[in-house]
Amino acid sequence: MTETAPALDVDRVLAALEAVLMVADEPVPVAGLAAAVGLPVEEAEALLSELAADYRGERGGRPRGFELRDVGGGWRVYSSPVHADVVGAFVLDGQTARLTQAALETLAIVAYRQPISRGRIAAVRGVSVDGVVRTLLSRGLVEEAGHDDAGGATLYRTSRYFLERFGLRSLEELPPLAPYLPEADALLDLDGVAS
Amino acid sequence: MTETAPALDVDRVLAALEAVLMVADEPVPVAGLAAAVGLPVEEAEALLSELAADYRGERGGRPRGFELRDVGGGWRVYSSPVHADVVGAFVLDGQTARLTQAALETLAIVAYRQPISRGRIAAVRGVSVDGVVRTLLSRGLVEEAGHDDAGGATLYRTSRYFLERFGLRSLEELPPLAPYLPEADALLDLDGVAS
Amino acid sequence: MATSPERVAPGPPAGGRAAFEVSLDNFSGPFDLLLSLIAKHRLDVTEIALAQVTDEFIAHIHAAGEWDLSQASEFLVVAATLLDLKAARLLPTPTVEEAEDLELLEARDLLFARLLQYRAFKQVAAHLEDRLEEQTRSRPRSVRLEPHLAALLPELVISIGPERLAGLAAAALSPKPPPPGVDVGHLHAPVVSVREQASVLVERLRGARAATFRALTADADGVPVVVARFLALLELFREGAVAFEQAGPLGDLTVLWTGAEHGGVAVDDDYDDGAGPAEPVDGPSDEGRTEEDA
Repeated sequence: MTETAPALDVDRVLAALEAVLMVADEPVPVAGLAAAVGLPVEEAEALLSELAADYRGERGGRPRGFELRDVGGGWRVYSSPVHADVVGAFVLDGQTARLTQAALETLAIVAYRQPISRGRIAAVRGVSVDGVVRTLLSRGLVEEAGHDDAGGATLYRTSRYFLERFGLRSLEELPPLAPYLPEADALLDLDGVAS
Repeated sequence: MTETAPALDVDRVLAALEAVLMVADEPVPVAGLAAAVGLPVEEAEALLSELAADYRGERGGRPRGFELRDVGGGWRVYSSPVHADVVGAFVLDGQTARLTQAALETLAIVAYRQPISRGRIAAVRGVSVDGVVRTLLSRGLVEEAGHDDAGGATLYRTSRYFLERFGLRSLEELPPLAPYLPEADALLDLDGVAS
Repeated sequence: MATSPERVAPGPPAGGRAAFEVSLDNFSGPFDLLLSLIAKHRLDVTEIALAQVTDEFIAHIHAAGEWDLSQASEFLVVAATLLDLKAARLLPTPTVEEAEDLELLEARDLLFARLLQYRAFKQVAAHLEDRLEEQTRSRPRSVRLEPHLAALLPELVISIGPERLAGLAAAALSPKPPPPGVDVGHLHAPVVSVREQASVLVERLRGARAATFRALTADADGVPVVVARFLALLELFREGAVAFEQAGPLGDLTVLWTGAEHGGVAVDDDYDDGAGPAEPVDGPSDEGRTEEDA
């Protein structure tokens, strides 16, 4: 903790760190967090450790259902393993071993148009695909492939596991699209579609 | 809060709810949360409200950087708007894409007149709305709602995602349209003016 | 067209508008434009002095130059109503009982009612926008399932092969059919070409020298073809290629070939969609013009 700062300021900085960490999908490097809240890296690191201890119930409050962990390269909030059984049952509820039609269609688009952003996929499918992409990510069929040069949107590609599951040695073994299309040149011009 | 349960049990259930909320990627209906932690719906609801108050800093602790909100048909964790600037620096997503005036007007008409066909929306706006409706569909803000009995035209309604994005628990929370409409008297009085 | 600086332009800049809309400066429809003109003159919608805004409304439409009529028809309806009302005010109206006046009053009330309705939604849309703006300051937690939880999920059963995947991709990437809506195809491009029907008639009449209209249309597939052949005959008559004989009213119409034995006959294609000068019509061309709605 910073010793000179008044309590209110520390509270505010702690809350700002929590806000970022709670909605970040990837571990956030401490340097970035420090810069965002205007603190030296060491102080930010100390505050992050404070938060982690707070969530574990070591600062007077009850143990939380979430944890803040330094996973090498950054900090991320996870669901607490103490409640893994409850969470596991919740996650499994309503889950099926099969991919939905929407998921298969999205997977097909990623396979043939990779790397591609969620916005582009949504433009092709005509519906929001955030949930579906997340499913494909958790299922390991697609993975991130850097960022779009223009807007910085995350790009996705199919994974090695995808190839494995579809019995392909490489993407080149994907069947050509042409025979399945009404006309080869009738393909949507993806560049013309809003992302 | 359940009054009979020992504090430790309540703490454990609160933490279990938190743990489940950490893995949710859409608003979770209270029934689903209640089932996950094995509580009646009313008790689960009370505990969720407790958590929300706790995060707001109304239970003795500091205000957190995150909020628990009941919108769009369920409960979900959000970053606190107080720290929007800091969060915005880290989390890039489609949320910031603005809706055009045309899209907002069309969305308003769908929201208040649903289910409604494109033709009837166009009649209110005075211009064709095909493109705008397509945009709203692709953003997931409106969805199809069957067909008109008479002409068979596709009908549209707002989605649960619409409720969530606009921070509404239900359509009833939309501000009433009546104050925006002139009094019936004013309409009747039209004959007396502009002559 | 230029945007005059004093114009009240509601909403975001024109860049935010999608291309499908009537691009009339920044206005997303006739009501939008009308409301902004009313606001500019600080008029109350219910007491709108129409003459003050009619000219400007018409000027805006005029300035728009070419636009897609199917999109712009509402602008024209509003403009026509405004003009009617303005004209009615300029002319002395001795009695209000006349049917025309009542129609005008109804048209005005309808316009006001629609304008007021639109204004209500526009205002409530502004409210929604504020709300959205406010909500955008919070972001939902939406993270990938942690590996130990993802591991709990049942092993995926993937029941399709690469070929089916290609089929799905092809279907998704192919241009979508236009959304179900009003098919305006029938409003454009005559389904039956008068010029084509003229070709058919020229060939038959050159062979037969004379034929009744009944005989010439006996094989017509539907009323449009009959109409097209009738129009074609009028064109041929104008060119002096045919003459008509009719014994009496409602009697059989006999068509006589009076044109040249060979060569083309100019048939103006006023009726057809294609622009350009009249082209000579031969017998059925060897190019096999079969398209009906080119």
